Amino acid sequence: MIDFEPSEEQALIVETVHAFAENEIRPLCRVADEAGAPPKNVVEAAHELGLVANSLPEAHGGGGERSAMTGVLIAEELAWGDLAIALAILSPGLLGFPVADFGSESLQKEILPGLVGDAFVPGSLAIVEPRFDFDVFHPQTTAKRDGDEYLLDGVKCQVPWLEGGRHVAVIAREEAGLAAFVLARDHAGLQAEPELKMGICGLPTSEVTFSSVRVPAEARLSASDDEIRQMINRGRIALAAAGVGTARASFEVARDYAKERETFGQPIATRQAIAFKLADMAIEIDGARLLVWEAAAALDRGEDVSRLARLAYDQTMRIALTVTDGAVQVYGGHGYIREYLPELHLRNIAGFASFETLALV
Amino acid sequence: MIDFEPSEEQALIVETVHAFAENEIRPLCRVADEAGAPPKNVVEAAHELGLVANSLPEAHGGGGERSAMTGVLIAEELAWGDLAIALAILSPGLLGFPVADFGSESLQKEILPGLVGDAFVPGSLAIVEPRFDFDVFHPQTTAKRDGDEYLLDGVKCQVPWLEGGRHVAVIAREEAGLAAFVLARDHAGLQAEPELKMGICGLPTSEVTFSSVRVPAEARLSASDDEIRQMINRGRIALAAAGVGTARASFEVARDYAKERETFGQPIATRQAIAFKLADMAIEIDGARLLVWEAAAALDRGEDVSRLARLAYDQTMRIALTVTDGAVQVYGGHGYIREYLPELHLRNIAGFASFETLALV
Amino acid sequence: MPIDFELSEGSKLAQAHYRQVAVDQMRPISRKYDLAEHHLPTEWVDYWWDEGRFSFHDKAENKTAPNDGFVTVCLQAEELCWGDAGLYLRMPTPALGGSAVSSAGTNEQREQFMSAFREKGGHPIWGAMAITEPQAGSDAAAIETTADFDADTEEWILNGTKIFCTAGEGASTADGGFIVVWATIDKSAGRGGIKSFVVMANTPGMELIGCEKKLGIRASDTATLRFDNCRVPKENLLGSAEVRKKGPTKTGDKGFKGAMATFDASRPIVAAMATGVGGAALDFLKEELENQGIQIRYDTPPRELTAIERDVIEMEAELQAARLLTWRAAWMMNTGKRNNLEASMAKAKAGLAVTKITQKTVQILGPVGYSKKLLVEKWMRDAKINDIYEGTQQINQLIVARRILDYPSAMLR
Amino acid sequence: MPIDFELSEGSKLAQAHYRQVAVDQMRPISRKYDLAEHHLPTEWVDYWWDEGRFSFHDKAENKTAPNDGFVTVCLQAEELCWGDAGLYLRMPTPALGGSAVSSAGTNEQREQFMSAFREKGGHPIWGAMAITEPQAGSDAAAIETTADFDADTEEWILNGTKIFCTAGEGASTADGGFIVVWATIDKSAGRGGIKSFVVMANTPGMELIGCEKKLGIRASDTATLRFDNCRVPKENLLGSAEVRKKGPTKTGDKGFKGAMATFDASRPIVAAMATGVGGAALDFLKEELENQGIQIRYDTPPRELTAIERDVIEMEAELQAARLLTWRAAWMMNTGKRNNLEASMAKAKAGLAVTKITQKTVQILGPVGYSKKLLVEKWMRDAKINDIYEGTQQINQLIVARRILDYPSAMLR
Repeated sequence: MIDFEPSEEQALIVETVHAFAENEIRPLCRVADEAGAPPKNVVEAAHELGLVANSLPEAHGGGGERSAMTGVLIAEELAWGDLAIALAILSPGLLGFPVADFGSESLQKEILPGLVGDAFVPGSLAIVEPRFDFDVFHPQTTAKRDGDEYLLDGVKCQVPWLEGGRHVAVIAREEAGLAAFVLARDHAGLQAEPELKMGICGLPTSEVTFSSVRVPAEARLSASDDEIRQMINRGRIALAAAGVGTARASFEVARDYAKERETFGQPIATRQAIAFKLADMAIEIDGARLLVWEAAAALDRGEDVSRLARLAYDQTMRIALTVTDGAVQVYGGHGYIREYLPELHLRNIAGFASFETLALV
Repeated sequence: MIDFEPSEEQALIVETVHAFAENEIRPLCRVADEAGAPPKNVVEAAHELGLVANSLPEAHGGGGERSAMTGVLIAEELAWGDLAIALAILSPGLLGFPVADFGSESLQKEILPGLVGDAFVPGSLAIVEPRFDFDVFHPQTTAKRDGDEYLLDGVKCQVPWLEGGRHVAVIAREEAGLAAFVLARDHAGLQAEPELKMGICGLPTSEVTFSSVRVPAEARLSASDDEIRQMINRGRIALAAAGVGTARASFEVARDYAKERETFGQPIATRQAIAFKLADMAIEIDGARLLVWEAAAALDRGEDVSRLARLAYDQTMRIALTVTDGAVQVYGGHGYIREYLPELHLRNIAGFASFETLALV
Repeated sequence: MPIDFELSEGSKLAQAHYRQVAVDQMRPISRKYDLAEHHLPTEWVDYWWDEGRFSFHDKAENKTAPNDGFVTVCLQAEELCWGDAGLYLRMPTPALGGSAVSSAGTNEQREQFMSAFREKGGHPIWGAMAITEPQAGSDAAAIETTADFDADTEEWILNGTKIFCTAGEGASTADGGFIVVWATIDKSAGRGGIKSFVVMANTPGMELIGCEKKLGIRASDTATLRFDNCRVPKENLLGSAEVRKKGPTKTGDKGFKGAMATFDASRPIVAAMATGVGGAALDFLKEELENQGIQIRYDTPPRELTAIERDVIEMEAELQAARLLTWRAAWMMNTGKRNNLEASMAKAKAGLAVTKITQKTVQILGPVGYSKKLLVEKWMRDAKINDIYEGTQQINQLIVARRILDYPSAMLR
Repeated sequence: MPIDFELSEGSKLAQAHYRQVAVDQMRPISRKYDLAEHHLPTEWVDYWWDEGRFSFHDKAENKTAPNDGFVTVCLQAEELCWGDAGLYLRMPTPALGGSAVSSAGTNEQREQFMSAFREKGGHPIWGAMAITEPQAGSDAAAIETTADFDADTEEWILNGTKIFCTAGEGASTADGGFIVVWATIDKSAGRGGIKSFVVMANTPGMELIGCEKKLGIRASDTATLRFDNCRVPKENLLGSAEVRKKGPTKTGDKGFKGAMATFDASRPIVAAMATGVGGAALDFLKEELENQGIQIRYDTPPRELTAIERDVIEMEAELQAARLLTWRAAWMMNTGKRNNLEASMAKAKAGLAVTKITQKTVQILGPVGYSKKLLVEKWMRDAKINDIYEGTQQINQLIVARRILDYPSAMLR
């Protein structure tokens, strides 16, 4: 039956994460952006909340409570604080979820306990490739079976590459379709070059080159082509939620600024051009959130969510660009200055056309 | 050298046509829309102005002053009065220009004097076909050579079909590419069914079926594939100008209404939401007009205008829809009523996605 | 209850039922009554009066009743407007007049005015609401129609003109129906003086001037009514006759606000009507594309798609966003939450989204989209009303803006 | 002259010349000074001072001089911003300060302040204009910086703070340059009291507080300046010291309007700068697509195109519409027509168009569009300034709206 109210447990989680985002993340988002890395203590403090660990299997020390709906609620709140730091905080899931879902017992034992341990251990997932016509379902990175091993070749970019990470998951094209592998970041033949991007600078990423990288057969996850597609849909939904959170943050600062800033003796929020723009932002953000929620609910019911994930992701990308660009306009000259949040939000959102799977639920 | 000022002669023509549009056309646009035909006396009075005849060859009684730039200036002003009536007035050009440019001497003698005579004789050009994926450059109407004759087969729609018309030009696919033919409206095998459309109701059109229609070889115009393409570009530019005129009319009535209509004791034009919408309309109309002019200037220089015609046409289609829809909004409830112009403008503009060559310059 | 997007069994049944009604009863006569403007769509009116209004309950009688009532009302509106929005508005129902009586009337008034709509038999009757005046537009507080109390006869005497009264022809002329008329009993009190009165069909002094010729929803009778010393009994006033003068507190225009609250209930329905029309166009377009062998590739990146594919995906997202906002506003009604903000959000979004969706559908379908051979051009004309009535796009933006900014109306208008 | 869209020979030469400067001098260091924010782009500044500012005249000396001067100024701005908008704004020129001196100054003042910019040799200097204040934003009439006349020394004493002063670092610190500062000499007179003053670089009492860290155009120095009893000679006032009080006529703020008229000249240039950045992105995108074998089919109906093709065609139309509106406003300057409306139209359209074009280019190019390996992401950041400075999008809409409605500013703000 139609219901738009999070469960009591979810409401509590949202409250906790929001407080964390407000008190710990938001104050440092500018610092992270300029430094090109998330503040270590914030990421560690977030890790203590167990946001990812709660969703990893109990057998390996996690909470065993995987829910895409809860995941999108968390992602929105974290990203409301800051998108880059949110993605850093959620990065263990990039490795943990694929391994939990499709890794061999030994791979799970090797990797999962680290992700749920006391120390924060980031994860990496390499999907995007540095081509303008990159299609996530048709990577040019190849995996070839060679006896007991696989040979990986190709170049990935926008791979989260935080300090302290040990493993990276990678999606490649095998003859039969998509295949996923997990290997150590210092594996022979793998080379990572730090990247500079327009936005989400607080999330360090690398261009990762695989030159005839040999991995053992057990490095290959059991995920089928369809399962990898669903994993990518999970990424789209997670990212869309983060986009909604960013747009909401942008809307809120614009709204508050518009009520404070005066011209001709009146707050600019009293002018229809500003007020209506803010109203449209609020409407579109709520609409996009509901699309995200609908997709998450379908995920939790185990359905193929290709269509719903696409609708939610594209809509979020569109409206978040309009919202963040609009917030810059509301701020006027100050919107262009790196002392205020709108330009940061705009830069972060501008990358959504290629943020495939920078987070998972 | 860059110049945006019409010549003195053009300025005089614009002034004359505008006065005609204001005094003769505009007052009857609603009548024409509801009646499904243009007012006879208006079309005849317009014919006396020689707007089309002036551009037809002197050898056959015309003025011999063909200029795409003058043509778009005229089309904008006429359409400012009413799009449907404007298209009716310009309809002799649909037949006259192709015949003048590509007809045999005997065909020219047969047709052109009628078009420039004392009485108004409308023309017809059959291009569009009733399929959602219709592509003007790939018609499914075919022309097959059969000895001294051609065999025409296919269905056309949105063919202007005014009372008193005698001939119709038709574009078909020959083996080598596009080919154009001219035949009598009562030719054997040709069947015309009046159509109902959402808008431009004041321009009667027909769905015209060609069932094994046999025409003599001299019915085929000499136009090459490229020349027919350029003819279609001429149509796009003419139509775009008419679209600009319609949008301008819509903007003006909305502006005037906004200054008159009061809510909360103030004209609604004093509210930013309305005022900014009107400002955007004005800007976009001027921008589109300049694209049309640029394309017309290129036509007059004899260049291939495929690109410029496309830019001008698409931009006009986009902005005219925004403008006319916006005018309905400015009018509020009255915008939905068939007593006021905005809904008529909106219906007329909504067809631009398929108005291929309902006018020529 | 956790977040859930699955309709209840009852809602699903209703959805399927009304879709079938739309297909069987509405679509076949959709064009007919678009062309025959101002003609009563007899087949449809009679069907609804005799069978339609009971058919779902009859059909569902052995099934679980839907326990998310207001969502189901929205589903009914969506499905029937998927059939034909003009015919939907011509249904013999209490409509907005009924909402006003339900929310502001006493039990006795509800019984008196509404019972005829529940009883089987009789002839079709309509309810309607008359607010707008020639000079007032969306500025409801500027109402000039007056209601004066005649203490001798204990009657209210109405004088004024109302326009844009949906279903006003039926409601003013078919015995047993009624119109709720907004009028002021004290002009000096501004909004505080505005009250609503039930005027029964054919009450002397109420004159049907005529119906508007419209862009779309031509099957719907949008009436102009004149009230010339039209007398109604004292008991036909909805709510209290007390006039609260505008004071320093916000409560000065409580009565007016109460009347405006009707819109909190009606706007989600209007939004649902909009998604119905938008859905009609989008469903048709997708079917047409499928017939042409065009598959929408949801798993392909936007920059690899064809222009049509991207259009369709965007239209789907826009429509679904509007639909979910509508369901949220409806769900809040069910759960007793105040939904003023959310109702206006849904209305604003749905009106705009379906205006664009239907316009785009016409464009994509080219000459066939523009022709009256199909219904696509009609859906575009019908859809546009959703951007206009029950508060234009701009009015709903204004309401949303005031709420998110926490501004009183004096600060933002 | 009839309507004509062909550039004069002189304009074409200028266009080609500045494109070459952009390619040779600007693009190679474009990323360097985006990363090295607040570092003086020495190569470029020295090139421009020593050669650049003379190069076109040297080159064109045997050719017909361009007789459509202001269009050529716009072409220069477009081509150099196609090269790099930040570097363009860092050119050692009189810039907006020069426009103010030219339009409001006497011949003596023009000679005194501008001659150093025309002479060969010396070191690079800058002109600038300081209007905005921390609390004033686009509300130029709310200026709080004061200028008091000291009758004893015949000097004006400036006090206040200015922000967002483009080229303010160079203009305030390189001897020989100057800043035109807007200040009020009579607060009670409102706009009528606002005057502009030339403050030479390194005048005591003028302090460079710092430069803004910005989204884009990072090579441009956007300064905050403090004036603390900064004294300038009487002769440095531009225009008359007479204060016209606001009266019932429109002429009350003539001095202020005169100052605002500077924008009628500068807005087409800013619009041209915008189309330069937008053109950079669009040219790159088209080239990239061509490299991938993707041809834009201009003769195919929109509904048959790929999404990218339709995007590109729309971007081209938007850019060209903005460019033609810009040329029109510039042509009006040439011919002495009042272009206040048309200048704001060009600015509003160009700012918005290139914001969208560059954002779309980033999106279409996906991961490579977002990466700093290419300049595309930089163009998006640079482009956005055009929606903001020299009057935001909203300010220009306001100006256009007032003109088309024939409303004074009091009726629409």
